[in-house]
Amino acid sequence: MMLEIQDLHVSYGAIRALKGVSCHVEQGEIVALIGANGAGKTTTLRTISGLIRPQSGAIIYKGQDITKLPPHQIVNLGLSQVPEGRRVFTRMTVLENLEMGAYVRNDKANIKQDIKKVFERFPRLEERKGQLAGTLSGGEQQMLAMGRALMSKPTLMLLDEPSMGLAPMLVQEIFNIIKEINQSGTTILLVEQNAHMALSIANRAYVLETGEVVLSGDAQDLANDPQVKKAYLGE
Amino acid sequence: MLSQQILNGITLGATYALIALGYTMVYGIIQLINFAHGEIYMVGAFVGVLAVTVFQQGLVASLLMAMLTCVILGVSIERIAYRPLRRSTRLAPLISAIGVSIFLQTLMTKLQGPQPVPFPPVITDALYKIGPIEVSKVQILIMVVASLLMAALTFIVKYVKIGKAMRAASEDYDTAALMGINVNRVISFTFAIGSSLAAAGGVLVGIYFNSVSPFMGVTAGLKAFCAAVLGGIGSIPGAMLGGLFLGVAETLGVAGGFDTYKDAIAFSLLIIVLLFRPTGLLGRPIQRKV
Amino acid sequence: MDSIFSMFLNDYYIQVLIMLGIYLIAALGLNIITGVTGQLSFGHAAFLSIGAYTAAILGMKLQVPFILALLGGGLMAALLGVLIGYPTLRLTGDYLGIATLGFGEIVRVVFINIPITGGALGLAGIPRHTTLTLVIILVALTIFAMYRLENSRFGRSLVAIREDEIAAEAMGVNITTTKITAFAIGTFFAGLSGGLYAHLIQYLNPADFGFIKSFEFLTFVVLGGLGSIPGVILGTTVLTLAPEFLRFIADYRMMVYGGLMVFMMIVRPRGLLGGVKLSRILFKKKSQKTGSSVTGGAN
Amino acid sequence: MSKVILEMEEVTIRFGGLTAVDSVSMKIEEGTIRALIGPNGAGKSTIFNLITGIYPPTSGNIRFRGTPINGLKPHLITEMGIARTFQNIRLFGELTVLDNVKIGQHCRTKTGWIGALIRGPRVNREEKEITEASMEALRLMELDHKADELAKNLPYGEQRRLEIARAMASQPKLILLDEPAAGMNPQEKQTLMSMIRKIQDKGLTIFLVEHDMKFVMNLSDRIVVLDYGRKIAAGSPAEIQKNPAVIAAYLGKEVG
Amino acid sequence: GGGGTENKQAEGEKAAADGGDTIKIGFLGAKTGGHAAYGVETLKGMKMAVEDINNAGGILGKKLEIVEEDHGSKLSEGTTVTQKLITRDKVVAIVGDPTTGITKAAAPIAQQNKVVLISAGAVSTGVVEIGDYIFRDVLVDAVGGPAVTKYLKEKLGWQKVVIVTSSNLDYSVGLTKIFEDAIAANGIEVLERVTYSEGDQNFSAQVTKIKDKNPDGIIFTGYYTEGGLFMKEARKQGVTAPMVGGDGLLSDVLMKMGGEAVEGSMVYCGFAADEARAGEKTKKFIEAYKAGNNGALPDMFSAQGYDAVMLLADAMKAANSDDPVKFRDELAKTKDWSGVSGTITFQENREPIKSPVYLLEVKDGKFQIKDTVDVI
Ligand SMILES: Nc1ncnc2c1ncn2[C@@H]1O[C@H](COP(=O)(O)OP(=O)(O)OP(=O)(O)O)[C@@H](O)[C@H]1O
Ligand SMILES: Nc1ncnc2c1ncn2[C@@H]1O[C@H](COP(=O)(O)OP(=O)(O)OP(=O)(O)O)[C@@H](O)[C@H]1O
Ligand SMILES: CC(C)C[C@H](N)C(=O)O
Ligand SMILES: [Mg+2]
Ligand SMILES: [Mg+2]
Repeated sequence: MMLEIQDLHVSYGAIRALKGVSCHVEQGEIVALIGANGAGKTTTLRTISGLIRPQSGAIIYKGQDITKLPPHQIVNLGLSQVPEGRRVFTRMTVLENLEMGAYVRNDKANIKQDIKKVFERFPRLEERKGQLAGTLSGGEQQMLAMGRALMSKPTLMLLDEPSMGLAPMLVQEIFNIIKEINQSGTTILLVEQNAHMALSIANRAYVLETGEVVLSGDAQDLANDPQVKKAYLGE
Repeated sequence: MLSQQILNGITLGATYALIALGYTMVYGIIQLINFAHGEIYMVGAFVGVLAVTVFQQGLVASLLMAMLTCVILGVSIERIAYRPLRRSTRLAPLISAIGVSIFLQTLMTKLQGPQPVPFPPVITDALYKIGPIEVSKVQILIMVVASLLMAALTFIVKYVKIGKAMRAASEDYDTAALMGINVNRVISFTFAIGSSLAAAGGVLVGIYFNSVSPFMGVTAGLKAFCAAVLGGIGSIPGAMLGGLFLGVAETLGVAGGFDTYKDAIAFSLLIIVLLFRPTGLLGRPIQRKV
Repeated sequence: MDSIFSMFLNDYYIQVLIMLGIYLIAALGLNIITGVTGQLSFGHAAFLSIGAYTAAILGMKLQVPFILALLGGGLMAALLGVLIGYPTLRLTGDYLGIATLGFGEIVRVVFINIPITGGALGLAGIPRHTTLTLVIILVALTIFAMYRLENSRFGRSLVAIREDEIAAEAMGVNITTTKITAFAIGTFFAGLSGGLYAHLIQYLNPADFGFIKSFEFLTFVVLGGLGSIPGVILGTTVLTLAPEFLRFIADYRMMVYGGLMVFMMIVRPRGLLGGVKLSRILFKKKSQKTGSSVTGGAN
Repeated sequence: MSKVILEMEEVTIRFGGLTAVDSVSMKIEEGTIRALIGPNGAGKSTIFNLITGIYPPTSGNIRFRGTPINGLKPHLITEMGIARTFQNIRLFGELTVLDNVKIGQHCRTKTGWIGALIRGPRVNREEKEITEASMEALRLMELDHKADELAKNLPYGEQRRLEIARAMASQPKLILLDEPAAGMNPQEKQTLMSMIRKIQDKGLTIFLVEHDMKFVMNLSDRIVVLDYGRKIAAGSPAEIQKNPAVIAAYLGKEVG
Repeated sequence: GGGGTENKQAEGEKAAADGGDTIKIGFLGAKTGGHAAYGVETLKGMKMAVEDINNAGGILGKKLEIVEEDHGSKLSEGTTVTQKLITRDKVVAIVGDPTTGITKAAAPIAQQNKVVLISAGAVSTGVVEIGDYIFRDVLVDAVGGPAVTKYLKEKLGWQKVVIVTSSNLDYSVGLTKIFEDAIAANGIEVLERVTYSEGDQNFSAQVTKIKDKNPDGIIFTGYYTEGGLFMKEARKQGVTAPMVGGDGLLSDVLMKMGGEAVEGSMVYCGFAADEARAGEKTKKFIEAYKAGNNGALPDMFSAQGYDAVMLLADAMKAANSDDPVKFRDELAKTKDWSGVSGTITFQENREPIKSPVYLLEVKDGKFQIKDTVDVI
């Protein structure tokens, strides 16, 4: 097992965001996490990355308890995240942002190579490579955030709404990319509002509601579940 | 006469620049006006005196001792007084910094008295005549050290990995952490560099002006901070430029008969520059994108 | 009234209380600028000095009645507040702070150099008119005014500017005039406080109004709780009385005071009463869910 | 044909060497829903910024109900009757939901600092009206039950709705919505759509940027397509869906 | 607060009456902050005086006690402290502050409360004018400055000078004014006037400005730290003229800061620890001071602090009362009173006449008496 979350409880002051979430991700899988606004998806990802300390519960990554590790050490274990709302480094250029993505790596030559690959995937970023990331359009920033995460060559990638604000063609492209990197060996935990797309590429999925897992199972099955259809697929 | 005055101004400016570099570094990373910086500079100067008098050290060793002490001091201050406040309002660490600065000032007064002490002669000063201008060895030393430090800093921030990490951390701690950056270490490192610069400044200024006092950090710190802002806070060449600009302007102000308004010159210039370039001479303009 | 006070309190305590009141008025003035509107001012003491000198000179040289002289001091400070505010308030954040600091130092240097203020020799012989009764009344009026300002359409526009200038502008708030109005109000109270100070201390010297004093006011406001009227009152009270209470440790007093500042800030990063609103205390509305953010990025 | 409420004429803006919006012209009729679509970085948000006065155009004219507005300060434009939401949410986080909306009414109310101090009956009346109108706007966006929460504590989708409520409170004639459905699930998008229809029913004109094609196609009367700052197409949803240039640049495939 | 006055007085008398065995004298001065050095010295002198008095049995059958309070060199705190000393500690007299600035701020409070205030250091103008309870036991600049100027012209033959002023220091600005008048009266030419601010460390611009003027001397009206640093820079740039100044320069720190550069600098003041020529009383004082301070010599502030307490004690004895309203009158009558710091007479306006003026010169790193100038 790659990642296992056991009975996670998280609060923001008086607000209880997660009330005992348990789930797991197997090596090589794409696992989708879906749910309404405020269900606790982002909170789950941020807790995994060590940005939020849980009240209780444990996070086991490749057999190691990482619940109490600081975020930078978690990243060093091969676990990277595309955060919600892009969070690019606005006062750094596009190119520098990508370099930051490769911060944990030391293979200079390959880094150059990988930047090229990112530019191939998102030609728009190459056109803008000297521009300050803060002045990019919303979608361009989203591409950059994705590109930056790819630069770290993670073992497990956490994606928080990677398709938000992207043009339809790019949404397609993003999901293709996710599939592709998954095939090349990266395990993926995906949070998406675009449940339709998410379920179509995922192996398994969890449905989160007000801080609790209410449904889980095979992605295909869930996509056909009438309850899910009604609540999350808008059908 | 004028050229001599300009040289006077440049030397004064170089001392401002030395302190301003530290301000700008710390500000650049954690957006904190570290008002205790002037006090670190003051402590550095006293350690320098101590090294020379009590431990009988030469210039280089004293400089290193002062820098090392201040690195420890600066890093501890960050640990104790700023780190717990990292995620609160921007003004909270500012107040904490003022508290630290009051503390250090009174502590130093307690330890060594309110009186200034002279800096013992560690190097034999000599005067060189270049045409109509006279330059002293100490003046040259200050200018050389300031330029070297600036070059070194620029190199670190621009080309060394931790320098880039500093810039990333300065924008967004969480996202920087998500890149694998140890934000605490980066910030400690920033304080270490900033404080060692302040210490070096303290020792050199002590030698040049020949006096060290518990209150020396107050005005010097303020002027240096102005210099940093004038040059564009966060910008390393900006700090240098701002320092020199201020030093020369003040000196020429005195030479031109505005000596009673000397202390207003720096600030008037500052306000005028800010009105035309709201982020200082070399500061990047703020981009508005919504 | 004052004689009643001096039956119960000796003049030392009265002096300390008057001083506290004077600082309260100034701190509440700074609060509307920095706490409510979010505009950093490092030059508050300068406005105090403008009010102090104006009131003193009006009274001594032009025989203006005390209350009118006080008002004159406040208005003069507000006028200069507008004059300096107009060009500088378009600066943001720390740049504004440093510009106001610069302005404060310029004012001090000017006061050292112009003859009417007595220059560096100071202005002596100001009659003592400031009484505890008057200060209590003025503090009450100031609190009342601040409370009303804050809980109004005007007050909301101030907070909007603090929270997001671009959004505030998009809601139709005229940023420039609103900021300047806030600045004028804040500096008016600084000037008023200065006038009271002049007629209490009876001697003015520019050295007394340096940037250190400005930072003192900022400390009152931040440590009390930015934007919170009860917070500012508590912060000012604690920090004004602390040095008096700390007298027993004599020489270590300021050292402890500095340490205390750091300690209090760390223990209550949002200030002693950060987020506490007077209206909520007064009307015991259902308490707000503030849910302090555990994380939340740097920006 | 109804009246034109907003007219753009050859509007251009350059950032350094980059032409973000390149002589774009369009007319929006009163009471309609107009969508602006295009690839990421096409210049859609920039057009919103030009209309609301965040940037002055490098060249060209913008007219609102016949009056030129280019170069005017944002607050004056709001006063004239244009409101907007932001692609990156910009709420007043430390204020309550209700107070956020109250600020929306700033330009429709008068009380200044003097009024606030004296607080006469007129002021009290106005304050009451502000509260009532704000609650009304919150009810419209189904947020009235959260009136006392701090804006920053709302979940994303609700924050987006609050932005719309706040914009509505300024009683605009024209409302600009920048990706209002981003970050919402299909269910929530449905709700939002009906809310936008309700806004239209109140007689407002809506100008909308959105990447969710189902949302756009269902809602808008006419669509303008932008690519690299240029207008590449305009027409009804049906026309746009079939436009090969639009498919190539933006849609990728026909949607429907 | 008009109504409160009677009340206060009543309290004051009560305290004096049943305070019983002690008479309290307040010390107003800095023990921390920029002026701490003066405050500390003043206090030392005061304590020695109190000890001497108490050892001799006290006055009016009571012991003398000092209430010390630190205002940290801050003006507004100075007033609070004054208020506290008077109303809470019920002192009958205050000695201090050693600086003109804070004395001016504290004096109105003492005056209103009818408590005697005697400064042991304020030498500038505008102090005793504040009221009839305000005294000082110093050589005032208005007397010392002109006397020294005359000496410079007549004995040293100075024709042209430059004047250096600390523009934000009340003492310095005041002294400069006195010198300017005296210089004009003596027909000396002022070649250049330059200023600096308190705490400055850099004087290169000012020195460059006077460098080529070739003055006979430099009139320096500021404090010693800056004086030492100024001369250091002057010598570095090749200026050879000596410096002359008032008691602001009187401290060993001058030599510490200036080293070689202040050799030949001159300082005038109302007291110097001149062991060779000192009278019996002064000698005893110097000995006692040295014994208590590891052999260090007393300065003007300690001597004047000592005298201030002695003056008060004598006035109380003469009035046979420790009520300030009464002993104030006796204090004002002081004439040809000889203390450790010299002979003092209070004029009609309470301004002291102290003779002689000591003109000290720095020689071999020490203040040595160059001459004494009589003022009467
Ligand atoms: N910093 C915070 N402070 C207080 N409450 C918060 C904070 N962040 C999130 N919450 C609350 O925690 C709950 C879970 O939020 P979270 O962001 O994890 O939801 P989500 O599933 O990611 O929603 P969305 O789809 O809108 O992104 C919500 O009720 C939210 O309001
Ligand atoms: N202030 C600026 N400085 C430089 N370039 C800018 C600036 N603002 C916008 N741009 C550039 O202009 C282009 C248009 O940006 P805009 O935000 O309008 O795109 P958009 O159409 O809204 O895209 P998205 O759908 O991704 O939000 C982008 O390529 C962006 O990088
Ligand atoms: C400490 C002294 C040098 C002060 C000076 N005598 C004055 O009157 O202010
Ligand atoms: Mg989320
Ligand atoms: Mg956009």
